[in-house]
Amino acid sequence: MVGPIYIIAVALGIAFFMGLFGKSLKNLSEWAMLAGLGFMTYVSGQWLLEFMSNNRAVETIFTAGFKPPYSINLQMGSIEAFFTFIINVVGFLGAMYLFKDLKKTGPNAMMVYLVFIMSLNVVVMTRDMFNLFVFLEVGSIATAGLILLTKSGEALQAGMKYLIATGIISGVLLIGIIFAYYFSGSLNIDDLLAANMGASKTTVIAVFLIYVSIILELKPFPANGWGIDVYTAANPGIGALVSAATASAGFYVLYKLLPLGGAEWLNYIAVIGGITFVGSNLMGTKQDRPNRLLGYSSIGQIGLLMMILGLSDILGEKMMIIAFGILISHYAAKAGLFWLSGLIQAKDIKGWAALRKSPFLLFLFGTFVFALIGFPPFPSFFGKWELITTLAANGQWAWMVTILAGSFIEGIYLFRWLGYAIKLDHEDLPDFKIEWNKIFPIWIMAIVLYAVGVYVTPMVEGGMFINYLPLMFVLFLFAIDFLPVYIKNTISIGGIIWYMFHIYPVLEGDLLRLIFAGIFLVGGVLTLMAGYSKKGTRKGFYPMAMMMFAGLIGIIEASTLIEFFFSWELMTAGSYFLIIRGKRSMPHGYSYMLFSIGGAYAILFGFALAFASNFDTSLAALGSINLLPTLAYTLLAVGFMTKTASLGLHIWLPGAHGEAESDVSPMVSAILLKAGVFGLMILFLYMDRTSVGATNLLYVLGWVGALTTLMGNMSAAFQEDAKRLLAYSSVAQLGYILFAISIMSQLGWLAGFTYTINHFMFKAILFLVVGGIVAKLGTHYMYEMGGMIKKMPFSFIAVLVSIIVIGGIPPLSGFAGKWLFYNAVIEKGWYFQGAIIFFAGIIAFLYLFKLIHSIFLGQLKDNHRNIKEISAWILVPSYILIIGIMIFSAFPQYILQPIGDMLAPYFSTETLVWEGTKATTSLGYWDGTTIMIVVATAFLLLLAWLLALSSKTKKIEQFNIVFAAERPFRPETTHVSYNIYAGYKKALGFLITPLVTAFWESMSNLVLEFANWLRRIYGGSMQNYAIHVVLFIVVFYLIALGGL
Amino acid sequence: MEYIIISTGFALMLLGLWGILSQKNLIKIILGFTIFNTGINIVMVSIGYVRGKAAPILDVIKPSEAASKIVDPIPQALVLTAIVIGLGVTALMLVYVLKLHREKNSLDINSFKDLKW
Amino acid sequence: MIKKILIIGVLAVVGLIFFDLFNAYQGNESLSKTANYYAENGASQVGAANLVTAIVVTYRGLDTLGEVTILFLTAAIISFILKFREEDFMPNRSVRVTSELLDSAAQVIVPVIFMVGVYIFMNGHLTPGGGFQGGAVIASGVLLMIMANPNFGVSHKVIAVVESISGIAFVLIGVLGIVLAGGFLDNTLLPLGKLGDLFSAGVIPVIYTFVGLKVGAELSNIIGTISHVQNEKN
Amino acid sequence: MFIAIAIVIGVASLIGGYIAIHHEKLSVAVIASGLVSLFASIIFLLLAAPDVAMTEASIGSGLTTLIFFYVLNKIRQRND
Repeated sequence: MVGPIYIIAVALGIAFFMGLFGKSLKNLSEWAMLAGLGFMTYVSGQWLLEFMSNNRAVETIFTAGFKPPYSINLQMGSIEAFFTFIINVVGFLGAMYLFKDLKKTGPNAMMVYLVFIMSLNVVVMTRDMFNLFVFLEVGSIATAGLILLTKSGEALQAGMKYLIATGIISGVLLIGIIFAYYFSGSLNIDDLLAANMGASKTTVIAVFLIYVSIILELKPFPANGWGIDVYTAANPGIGALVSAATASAGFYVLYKLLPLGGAEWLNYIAVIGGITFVGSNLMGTKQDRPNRLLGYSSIGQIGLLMMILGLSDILGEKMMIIAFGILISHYAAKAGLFWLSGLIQAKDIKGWAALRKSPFLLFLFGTFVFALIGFPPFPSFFGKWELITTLAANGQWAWMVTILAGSFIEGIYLFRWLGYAIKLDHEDLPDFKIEWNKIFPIWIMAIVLYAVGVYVTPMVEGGMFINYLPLMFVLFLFAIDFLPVYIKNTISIGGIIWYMFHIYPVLEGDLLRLIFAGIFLVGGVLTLMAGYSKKGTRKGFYPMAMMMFAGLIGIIEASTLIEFFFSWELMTAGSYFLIIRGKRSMPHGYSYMLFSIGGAYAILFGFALAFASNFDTSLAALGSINLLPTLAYTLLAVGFMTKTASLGLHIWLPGAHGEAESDVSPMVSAILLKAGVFGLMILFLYMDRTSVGATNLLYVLGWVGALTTLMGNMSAAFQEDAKRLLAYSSVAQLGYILFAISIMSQLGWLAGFTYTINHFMFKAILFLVVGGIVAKLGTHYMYEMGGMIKKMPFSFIAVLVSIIVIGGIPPLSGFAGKWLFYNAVIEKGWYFQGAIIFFAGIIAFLYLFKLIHSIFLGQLKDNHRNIKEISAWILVPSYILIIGIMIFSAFPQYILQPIGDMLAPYFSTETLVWEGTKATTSLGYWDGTTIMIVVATAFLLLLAWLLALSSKTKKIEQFNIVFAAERPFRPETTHVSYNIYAGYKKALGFLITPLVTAFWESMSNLVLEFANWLRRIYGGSMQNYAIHVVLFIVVFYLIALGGL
Repeated sequence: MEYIIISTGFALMLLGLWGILSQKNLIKIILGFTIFNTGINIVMVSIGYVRGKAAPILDVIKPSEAASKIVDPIPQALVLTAIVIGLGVTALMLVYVLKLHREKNSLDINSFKDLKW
Repeated sequence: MIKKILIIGVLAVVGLIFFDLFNAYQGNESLSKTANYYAENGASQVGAANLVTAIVVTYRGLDTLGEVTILFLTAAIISFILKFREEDFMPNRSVRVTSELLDSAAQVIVPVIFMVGVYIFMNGHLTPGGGFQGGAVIASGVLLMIMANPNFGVSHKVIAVVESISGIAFVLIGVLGIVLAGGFLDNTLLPLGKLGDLFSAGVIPVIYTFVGLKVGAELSNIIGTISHVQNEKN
Repeated sequence: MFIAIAIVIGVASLIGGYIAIHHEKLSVAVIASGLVSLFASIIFLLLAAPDVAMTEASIGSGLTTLIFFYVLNKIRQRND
């Protein structure tokens, strides 16, 4: 074992030695620096390994041969080993990254760099207060020097601000240290901690001064303008170091000194951390400069960590894993992001669209963003999960809200940024060179994130159940992403089919899950089949699609809360990437993500309450929530409803589904939305529905469902865009389902199931076929279509069948749904809502007619004369689904009867009775098979008659009669179906004024305006920043010690 | 006496802070820092003062009775370090000012507000 | 104006903090426990008559290493900020005509100043003063030379070599302490000798000599860099 | 006796500090700040800290002041 002291000796030795190199050996300097950093990494790494593998005692290093407190001692324990290791790793990788910049500036810069990393090591290891001060100073001076690797006026100003602020802070620290010495007679940190200076009114002032200066070093909001400017102006390579290494060291110092003042001070630290977390992220929302944005985000993350330290009394032994998860994610992601920023060198986050030139870089960027927000499988996901659940277990609601609010705000700007990178139209994408020495460190950080994520999984309660198998498949698809579509498509379908066989025995006997698994997996196979019609490689599609399906099936399989949430987030991430693939999807993907994050946090809050109720990690915990049950139910319902796009939370859906690629639309519409339904069903089945809160909630949800249906159908009727029409139709259909299951009776649920299955089938058909047509014709607008019946007869039949199902017309299964539905409504007595739904049902005919009429009937457009039928790869899955519809329509009992039996134990009265093919309720009976036979016979007779007549019909060729001499100013006005329901629109249009959209828009404007107003504190004056620092001290003093 | 001196130290610190926070000229601000640091040093040395005791140098004082005859040497050792650190920081700040002056031909602190928001 | 009032208000509260500190300060009647230990054992353990030196170089030697590092850093940063180049030190650019009197006076006085500097750090363990003070004195000698003759070529190379070698020596002595004695920067590498002798106090005089040389070189480096920086034409 | 000296030196250093911060001429201000350091080193002597006094005198009032002057000089040269 190499002693930790050699970190100092070797680093300084090399730094001093560089002065001897002179001109001839100048080129050796950079290699000497790398060697030094490598050695430091090795030393700390071997200690880390030692502590991880052997249970050995903390190593103390005595300098000068005397025991503390009489001499300075260093300490190397597992935590010190961890911190020095991560500091040295980022130091080493950062040196690689900055290799050319350092070389250009010369050996002096390398000395500074080496000494900088060394000083952070000592800051972590030292157990002497004044020694800590000295090496903090070494670190700040080195930082002030490294800022000037960028030779710009901005960097100079930033450096000066930094020097002024740290000058004041270190003065305060020095006074604190000397008084701490005066009170305790020692400078040794362990002695100081034992001196209990927080207890006495006279000695507490030293505690205050030390705390306030260490906290200020961590750049608390709002006294941090000087720190932000460093991030903004310095070379991003240096930003990475400050963000990853300095902040980690500073965080550890705070941790080390945490017991200095006693429990009361923890509250202050937590509050400051919370304010920093929320405030700094809020600032980020108005930020366009990438480095500055990263600066705000860094400070926000450190605020979160500070808060965790402050809450350490509450978090108990969980604090370690929480802080570890969040710290390591921040560390790796922030370093990676800063390094990426250095590669791209864009002045504006919009310039990151250049990343698209390299899919790998885009992958890295996505990884870092998702890791920061706390998506699985990154360590921050587990950290946040433990944090929220532990806080819930202690009843710390306010802290939970703070954390989730801050995280959400962070999501606002990070996902805007990611969206720009993926999709933004940018005329001249800046060129950037990819050098291996810059890419390599970024890759390492991404790998760290994944590896540590997997590593910590089993450390979290319930985490060992998480199934990484599907994720491995996703990873595999990433690896083969260069292959052509048909290979990847076959592999993906094969994977899903294999998983079906794998999962069937697991779910056998659990009908609820079996049905949804069927929807997800069969739906997956069928929608993927359409992918064979695509050419090329379709980069990135398959891993993301499989990620979504992995998440979906994970939800089904989940037996614990964390598994469910893990899969839920996985599904969200995958579907986000699918949705944003559409040509004009950037804003829609963004709003989808924001609603999803908001919903996920609502779910997280609800799950945390469930867990905290009786420390049960299994999903069954939802059944025994006794902490704020009404709030928990509401949050969970709202969370799931962000996915079902219920009224108020629906505004993302039309754009997201409408603009998505033709085979993505059916995936996200027919399949993905059902995840929300599944969530709601699970919730409703588990929750105590006799409680007042639950009853009220269900009543409200019933209304929400009814109104969603009305709004969805009306909006659909007034659409000109075929895919958006279908999207609104989805909103409406999900409204039916929500309404039906809110009834909470066997009939209602049967109706809900019928609608779920129907919607899955017909919406998949419609989106597949209409999407195919839209792609074929190159327009979304129905008034630019027409007469397709002759060109695309198979498509026509598919759409016709689907429309019959939606319309609830016998003999198809839509009628079964409606019949059950109205039975349930009447049984429950929700007449008003029922009336609304009935009315909405009539409106549905309007849009259905519009859809089929304007696409397939009427005049064929001139430019469509050579159009052929859409690809067989789209028609085949559609027709398989049609067969499914036919079977379900003719023999509903094979599915509905078992469902009814399954539901029986949950609902007191069994109201639907089956006799063979006949279902009876108190209100009447219905026999699917008989209806089918009757209608089919009638249909066949009619058809025969028509065919007999057809010989007498005379065929007339179509003439172009639209224009005689000139083109109309707005060609769409000549199409019969354009604005076909103008009259209705006049009468009822007010009902669908986009109030909800306006509401969310004004909300987001409010937040942004507030941020804009607030950020005026960062006016750029270095003196004002110094005043902020002093003001921070003063206010903290007045609150903590001034009795204010 | 030590009370008077420590008060002087605090007063110098306040004076220095006033200079840092109120002056517009960058050189003046750095002067404020040197005065602030001087004040800190005075406070620190006062902390180690023991009334009526001699400097911690054992030329006349015998090692055996040193404990009762000398002032506390630790704060002095710390101040020694602090003074040198102060010099380093001051020199660095001055060079920064030199460069800043070249950038904008001004020493006014308010002409360096390029970075904001 | 409002800002000034704000600042005064803020400083008034800072004054309150200082008042708290002042109230907490009760003077000292006796030494703290750590200081007491040094007073009782410093002479026998370290062998330096000047206890401040004993603390600075031995007990808190790591601080001193950090301190030397700070000056080292500052010198390195200043030279790369000011785009220091070797050519700037070539004595071929006459900036100012200096008086011959000052020049010749400097030639007499500078060696004396150097001697004083060396004396101060060699005797750091016995009398007040030590590496830092001695180094500062040497630097002031260099300064005088530059003032007397702006074209005086402070050879950067010489300074760099002195700086490097003394720095490495400091670190090496520290490491030798681990190998041969009780720990990093252990003083008992060399015999402690008799209290009060020039050659006593273990490695303290050696370390202080290197510190003095290093500090002198670093400060000269800083001064030299600043004084030779050329005004860019723009 | 010591108390009287302490008061006189203390007041002198405060006046010096005030001049350093408020005098319009930068050179005067720098000299005043050097004086503050010099007074401080006397204070250190009063506090039985000859080591600190020496350091403060040579570094605080000596070298620091000189560096200030060098920088002022460079700035002035440029302004000319």
